[in-house]
Amino acid sequence: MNQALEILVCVLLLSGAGFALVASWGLAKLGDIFKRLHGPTKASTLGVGGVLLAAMLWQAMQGVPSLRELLITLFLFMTAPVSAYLVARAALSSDASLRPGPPPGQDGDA
Amino acid sequence: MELALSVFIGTLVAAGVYLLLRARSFDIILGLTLLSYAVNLLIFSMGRLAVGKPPILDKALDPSLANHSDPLPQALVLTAIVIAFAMTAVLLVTAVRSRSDSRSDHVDGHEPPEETP
Amino acid sequence: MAHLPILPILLPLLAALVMLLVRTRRVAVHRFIGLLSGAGLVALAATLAVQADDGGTRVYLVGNWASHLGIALAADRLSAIMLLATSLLALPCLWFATGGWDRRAPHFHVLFQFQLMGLNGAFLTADLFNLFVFFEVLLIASYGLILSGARGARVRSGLQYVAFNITASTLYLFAVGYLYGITGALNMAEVAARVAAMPAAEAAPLQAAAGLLLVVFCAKAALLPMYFWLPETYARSPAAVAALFAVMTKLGVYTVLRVFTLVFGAEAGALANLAWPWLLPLGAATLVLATLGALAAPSLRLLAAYLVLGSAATLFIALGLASAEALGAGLYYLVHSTLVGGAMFLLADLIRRQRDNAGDSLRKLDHMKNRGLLGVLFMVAALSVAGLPPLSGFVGKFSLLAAVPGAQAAWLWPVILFTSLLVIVALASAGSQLFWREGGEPAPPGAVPRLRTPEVGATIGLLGLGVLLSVFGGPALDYTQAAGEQLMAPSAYIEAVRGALPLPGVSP
Amino acid sequence: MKRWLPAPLLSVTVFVVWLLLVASLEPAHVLLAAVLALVLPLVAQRLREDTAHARRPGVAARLIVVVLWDIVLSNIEVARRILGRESRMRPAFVWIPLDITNRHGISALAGIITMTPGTVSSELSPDQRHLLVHFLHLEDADAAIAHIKSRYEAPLREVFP
Amino acid sequence: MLATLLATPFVLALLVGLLPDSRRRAAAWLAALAPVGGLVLLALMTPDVMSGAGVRSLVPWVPAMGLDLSLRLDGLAWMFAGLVLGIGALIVLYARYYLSAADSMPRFLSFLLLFMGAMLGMVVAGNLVLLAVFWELTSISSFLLIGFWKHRQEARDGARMALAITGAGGLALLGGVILLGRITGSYELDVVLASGPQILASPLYPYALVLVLLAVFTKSAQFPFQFWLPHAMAAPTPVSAYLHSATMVKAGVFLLARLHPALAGSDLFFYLVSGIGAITLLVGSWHAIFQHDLKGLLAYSTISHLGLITLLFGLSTPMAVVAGLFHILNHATFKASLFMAAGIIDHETGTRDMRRLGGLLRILPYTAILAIIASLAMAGVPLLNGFLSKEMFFTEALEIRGHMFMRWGITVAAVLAGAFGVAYSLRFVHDTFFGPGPVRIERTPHEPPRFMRIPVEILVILCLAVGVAPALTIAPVLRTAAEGVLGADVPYYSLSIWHGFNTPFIMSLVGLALGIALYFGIRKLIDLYGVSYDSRGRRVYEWKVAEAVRLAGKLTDRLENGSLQRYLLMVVLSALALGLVPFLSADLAFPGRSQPMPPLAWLVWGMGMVATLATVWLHRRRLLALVVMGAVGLAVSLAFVLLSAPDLALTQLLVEMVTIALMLLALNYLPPESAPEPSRLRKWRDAVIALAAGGGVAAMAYAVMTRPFDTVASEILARSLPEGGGSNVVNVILVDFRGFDTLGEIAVFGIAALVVHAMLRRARMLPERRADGPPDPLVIPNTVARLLLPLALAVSLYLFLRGHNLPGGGFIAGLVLAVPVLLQYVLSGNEYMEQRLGFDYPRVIGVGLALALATGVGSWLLGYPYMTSHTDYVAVPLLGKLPMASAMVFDIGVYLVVGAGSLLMLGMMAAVRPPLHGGAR
Amino acid sequence: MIQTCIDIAMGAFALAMVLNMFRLLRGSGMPDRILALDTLSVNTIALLVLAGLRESSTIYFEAAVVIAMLGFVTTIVLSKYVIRGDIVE
Ligand code: NA
Ligand code: NA
Repeated sequence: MNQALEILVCVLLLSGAGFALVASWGLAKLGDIFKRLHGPTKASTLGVGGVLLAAMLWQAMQGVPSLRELLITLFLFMTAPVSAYLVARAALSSDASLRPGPPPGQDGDA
Repeated sequence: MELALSVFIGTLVAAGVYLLLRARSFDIILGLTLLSYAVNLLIFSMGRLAVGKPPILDKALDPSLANHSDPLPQALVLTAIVIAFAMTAVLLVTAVRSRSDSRSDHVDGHEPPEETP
Repeated sequence: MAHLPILPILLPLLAALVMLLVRTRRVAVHRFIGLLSGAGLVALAATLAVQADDGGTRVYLVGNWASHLGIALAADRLSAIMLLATSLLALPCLWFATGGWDRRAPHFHVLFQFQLMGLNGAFLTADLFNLFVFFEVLLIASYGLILSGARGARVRSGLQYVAFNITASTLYLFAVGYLYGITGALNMAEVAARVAAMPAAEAAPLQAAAGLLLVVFCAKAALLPMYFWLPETYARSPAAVAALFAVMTKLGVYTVLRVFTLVFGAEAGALANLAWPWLLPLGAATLVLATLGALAAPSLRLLAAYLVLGSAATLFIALGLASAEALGAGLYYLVHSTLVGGAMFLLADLIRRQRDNAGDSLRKLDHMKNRGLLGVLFMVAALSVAGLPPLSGFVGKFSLLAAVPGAQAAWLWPVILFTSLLVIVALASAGSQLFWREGGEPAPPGAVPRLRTPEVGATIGLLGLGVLLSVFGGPALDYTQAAGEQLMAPSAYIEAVRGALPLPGVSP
Repeated sequence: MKRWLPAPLLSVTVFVVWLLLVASLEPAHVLLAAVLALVLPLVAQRLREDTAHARRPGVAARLIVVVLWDIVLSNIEVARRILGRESRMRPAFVWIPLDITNRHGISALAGIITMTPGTVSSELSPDQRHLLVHFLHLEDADAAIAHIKSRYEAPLREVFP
Repeated sequence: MLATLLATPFVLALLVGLLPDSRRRAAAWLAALAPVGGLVLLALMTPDVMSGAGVRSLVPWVPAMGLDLSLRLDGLAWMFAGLVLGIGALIVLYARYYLSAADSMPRFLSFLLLFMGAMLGMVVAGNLVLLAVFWELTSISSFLLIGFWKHRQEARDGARMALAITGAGGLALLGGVILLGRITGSYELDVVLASGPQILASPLYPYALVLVLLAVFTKSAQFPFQFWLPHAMAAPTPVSAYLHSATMVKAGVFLLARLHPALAGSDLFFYLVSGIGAITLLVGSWHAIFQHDLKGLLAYSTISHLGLITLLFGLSTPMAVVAGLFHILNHATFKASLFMAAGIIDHETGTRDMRRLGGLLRILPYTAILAIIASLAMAGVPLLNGFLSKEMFFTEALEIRGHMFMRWGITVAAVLAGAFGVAYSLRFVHDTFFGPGPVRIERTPHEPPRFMRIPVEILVILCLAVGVAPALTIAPVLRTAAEGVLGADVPYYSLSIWHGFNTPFIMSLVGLALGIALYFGIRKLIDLYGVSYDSRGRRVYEWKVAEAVRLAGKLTDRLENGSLQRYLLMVVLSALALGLVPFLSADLAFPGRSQPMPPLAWLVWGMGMVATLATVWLHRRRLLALVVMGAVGLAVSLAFVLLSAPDLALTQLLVEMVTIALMLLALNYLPPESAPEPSRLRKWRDAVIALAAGGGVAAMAYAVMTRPFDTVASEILARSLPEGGGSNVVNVILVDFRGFDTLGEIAVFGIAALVVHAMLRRARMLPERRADGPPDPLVIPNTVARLLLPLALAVSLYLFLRGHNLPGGGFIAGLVLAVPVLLQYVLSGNEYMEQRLGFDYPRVIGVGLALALATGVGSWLLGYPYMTSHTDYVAVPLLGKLPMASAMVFDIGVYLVVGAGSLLMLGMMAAVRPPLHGGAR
Repeated sequence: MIQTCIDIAMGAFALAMVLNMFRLLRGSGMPDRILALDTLSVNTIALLVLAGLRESSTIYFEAAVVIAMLGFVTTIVLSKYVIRGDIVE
């Protein structure tokens, strides 16, 4: 049982770390800002989330159960999309060529 | 570790001093910010370095420097950070006002005479 | 009475807070509170001075912790002198400002009280880091006093002042950091004891830290090569503020005196008397340059600024001589130059406003209203500043000259005497330009503002204090001499601070 | 009730957050948490124009599970794309027409879109009727729109009517 | 009585000075009271003086410096005091009529009395320092008197020059006095005068002598300092008569007489004093011949007579001293009367130019006769007083022993000077009173008012009386004075008109004949009116002063070029110098107890290093530099976490957020990029300096970090929980051990906010970039941020409450409160926030500070020092025992100040509006 | 085993941060850099949590919460500056 849980913790840890690494790799590698934007938003959710989940599990196994890491997750889930949204807005406004047309049925610039 | 931190502090100082000697108010502010990082790290490190020994007392541990890092420099740095922030704020506002009044962000209030490099 | 040493810090703080809390549109309330606090500070400082005259050092353990654990305040003669000089200067400055400037500068009175809090704290604290904190309190208040209501060139010189001082403060932190890292203490007495016990082989880093400290203090006190910021800043500051700043350079001098007699003084083992060899030549050189600046100054306020600079330089000469006698003379001169330097700025402002177009320019000609009164005041101030008898400047300069030992007299006397002469020339030519020459069209009636009672009263008061200082030159010099002797024997201070015991029985 | 408890959901959140922070269920802390749950939203009220009135907790719960699952999927998907050849990506912008009008709903939708497969919400049109979404890889725009609207917007409209 | 004598002129000067300009007569009466009353007092004291006892008085002033108000009236002082008061009385009378209605009588007389007091003080001073004090006072009051006609350029210049020269002398005197004090151990004249041999034997003697002589020579207008005196003639004539003939210029020779017992008797003294005296004698009398201005002639004549007196004191024999004192008196009488006569002529004709005067014997016969008699006395004609002292001088010149060269030189000089004296006296008389009448004068001259002549008459009568019957008139005075200098050694001498047909008499005759021949010869040879003598001394002085001012200006401008860059560079260089000096001699052995680097530290280190360097590299692109610097801040925070300082890390993170927001707000009003720098050299120079600074700091940091360490902190750690009541030691230090620091710190923070408030309250500034269109409401972020706010409040409260035991505390909590509110500002806009939040932030700051202050004061009530904390466990129903430290109340103060302060700063920065008029930048 | 996993995970996050630094310095646009800084701080959270796990210490927690809750403020402020110039309108 403990062994299994330990393996689970490890899996969570490693997959979280893996996702975060890939996301940052994407940030470094991809060609334009909008492509790059996709990685980090995921990293902050699953990457960090995995680690946090692992941490909670592990602490429970140690006999000091703590749900405080949930808070971090909560805050990250609330804030990460906002960050991404504003960076996207910044990218749109700093480079007009990236901007798509207005929504269908509307004229002029949004 | 001590060497690495020293080098980092030194780099911050070098960067800060270089920027401090620039002619534009904002550059100087950046320089002073870097210098304040440096000085904070320095004061902190003057209590010597310790990993994993926060100065937070634990009933299990003897309250001595063997188990805790030196709290005094930490308290000093806290004060220093706050004061540096206050100073930076005033300096920023002054720089902005000076630029607005003299139409130049040169710290001497006027653009330098054109020189051929 | 037991709390006396902390009151000069808390009283202005309290005054400032009351002003902040009683946010009234009526400036009269702020004026009343400010002046009340100023008067109270004079009384407190005087009481402290009387107390300190028994030769003891009164130690106040803030928070009831032993001095090496917490923060200790210590009041000896030197502190009392500085407090007294500050409060005697501040009250007239404040009164002067009630002539109208305090309406134009937002938060003037609050900032003024904070400035006093910082100054008094710096003079009283016995803790190196706490000194930094009070430095910052007074500096940030001084930024406010310079910048509040400022425009144009004043903002620019304010920017330079702020940037310069932040740099100096950062350097101070470096120095204190190193000192702590080497000695493991912050209380000056504790540091002094530890420095004295330091093996000579490990002196180099300690000496470097002391060197940094010295640079900071000298930058604040405006010593060559770091005084260049001062004249412009002071000349551009509002009169009441510039006058108060006459004590700011003295603060630098004070800190040099305190730290380098206590920590790196005669009893500091391998590092004994570290600073003096630097200070003497630099002080003399600064004095010469400041005097030349005064000679060339195109405006009265700039002239006054150079005179303040010169007075600080003179003090460094006294420090550099490092004898009880010279220190005594220097401290007397310090009080004198603080009061008279302040008066000079106030006077310059009055003169500036009584000349319609030319302001305080020494190049342009103009008519001046109230020439008689201002002329007499200028005369008194000039005599005092130039060190001419019978005013306080003479007593100070004379006692300083008398304290120069034979070996140095050969070059120091010519320097001091010749710069005195140049100051006389500069002041005589400024006075004759301002008061004897007239030119241009007289200002139309109503164009020149009337002299206001607070402004004239404050100026006269400050000059009167200078006169009193000379009349009571005997007791005053006795006091400063005693202070000088106290400084040259720092062990009593060290023992008093280290030996101060907390009251028993408060902690749970 | 409304005056003293303007946002029950928020109050509950505060209550939970406090207990999580102190990591304790002692009566003192529970009491304090309750007090804060009452007080803090009232304080925050000063800065809020409208409050979120969430309904249908069942739908909300189901949506949360769906989203969490989609997050896992999306991560794998995005990781695959990132590690793959960049030239094979077909990124695109799509304006998603919105039926939902509640500000909180829109915000939640935008957040969900950002956290789920290969999409990042990038801009809300000024009239709040369209949401600009960037796709890392888009094959069929209409299908994607329909997917988003049915999978996320529909339940959200129930939660935030 | 002596003190009263001294105080009278000063008191009256003040009273007279306070009179309005219209009260001319009252001023004169009041002013006359000083010399008249003084003379009465002096008369009362005369018996004591004559008896040789003298009068003394002592009031301590600055005893520590040996500087007391010690007064001493001996024979010499008595004679001078009489001179000062006597002539002073006549001058006041004269001035009463001399001054025109345009001049302020009270002001003039007030200055005059001030001078009189200074002069009196100098002569009766019983303490050398006091003497120097009054010495300087005479310089200052004479400055005021010379410049009295302030509208005249030459008056102002003359006054300044006189002050500079005599003031310099005064400073030298101060030096000399201190040296004498060092030699003798006292400044009291009684002691100093009794220590002559000791002084002469001292190695300091030459310095002391030269310094004192500098004072003497400047004040008494001796070569080469003589040039200021003629220019002082720009003063009103009563001033010239009083100061520049009778009294002030005599101060120098008075000092010679005064210190004669102490300083005289060396070869150095002899050569210096008599040599300079002789040169002055010749130079002065020669130049006097070529003056066109009456007063100019008299001034040069005065110079030469002063030279004569100086020469006599230089000779140092008792008889020479007597002769010197005698000539002082004689010169005072005839020269003062001549000046007054010149003043009358000026007054009546409107000119003093001898080229335009002439024939006045017809027009002003009475005045002319008085003046002619006085001139003859000046020329040394027998039966007048000038003759007597001149005879004595000739005798003494011939008596010089042991210095052959000096004897002949001085004898020849004496005869020559005598001849020159005759010549200029002749010119004075001839050109003014004889020959063709006055030309081109504005008014018709009349004899002056009765009372204006009286002073002249009295003085001329004195000249005659002394000249005819010296033994009856002047002998007792002279003897008394001589005793004051020489003590019991006063030699036997006879004051009679006829000593027989001896060498001195022949010399007198030769001089007389030569002088007459010279005057008429010169008139034949050259056009005396065409010669214009320009003072070289003045040119040199003016050139020097102008040059000094110019150089000073150049140097100052060069040093203080208004460049902050230079000022900062100086600080950096000074710090480098003083920081590096100690290591030059020490061998740098690092103890080297370095700890191994944890793997994570490498990351932090690398991140910090790279980001720091990048910040510098990119610094000109400001926004970019700011973003990169964010990574530096993150690295620093991480370093703190890693190295066991969680509180620091938190604070650093939060401050970083607020700082970046502030910087961005500011950046909108600054150029987005730094302008390129003109000089590449400077960049390299700065880089080198920066590297040196960084290297120095790093080396020193490493050296200290690896050193063994003994800190007070171990005790703090041990006592934190039991006595400070908290287990987060950093926080306990902040609110308890070093709570006073924190009080100052939040004061700084609060003041900073107030300063920002004061500077921006009404500021209008043009932003660098203004986005088009209405602000984007940013609906989605806004919704989230508002949802986050109560949660952040909860976190903030949590960090606050547990700060005493775990990381957190008032400051951190305050920022955790401020940052989400800041976010609201960003997302909702300033107006929205002000409507809804609208706190009076300055007052909140006040409340916070007041709380902190009050917590400290609370401990007074229990009899403990300020800020003594009181920790207790309060049992609260249901909640159990809660720790309640008074320090926590203090922390609430911190919390409020930090929260309100940061919001005030941000809010003010945000609320700046563009100018009413003005387009884009 | 857990310790090894934690170490590996920390290594991965550290590497991720290095990559973030690369993007931060490389740019090219301002949004890229803002994004890189944001990602850097998110990865820092994970690193802090892992460090806490590794040393069984709770002192890293507060820093992690604060970054999670308020770290995005920097991102928002910078982005707003890029979008509007004036960050508080
Ligand atoms: Na305490
Ligand atoms: Na704005």
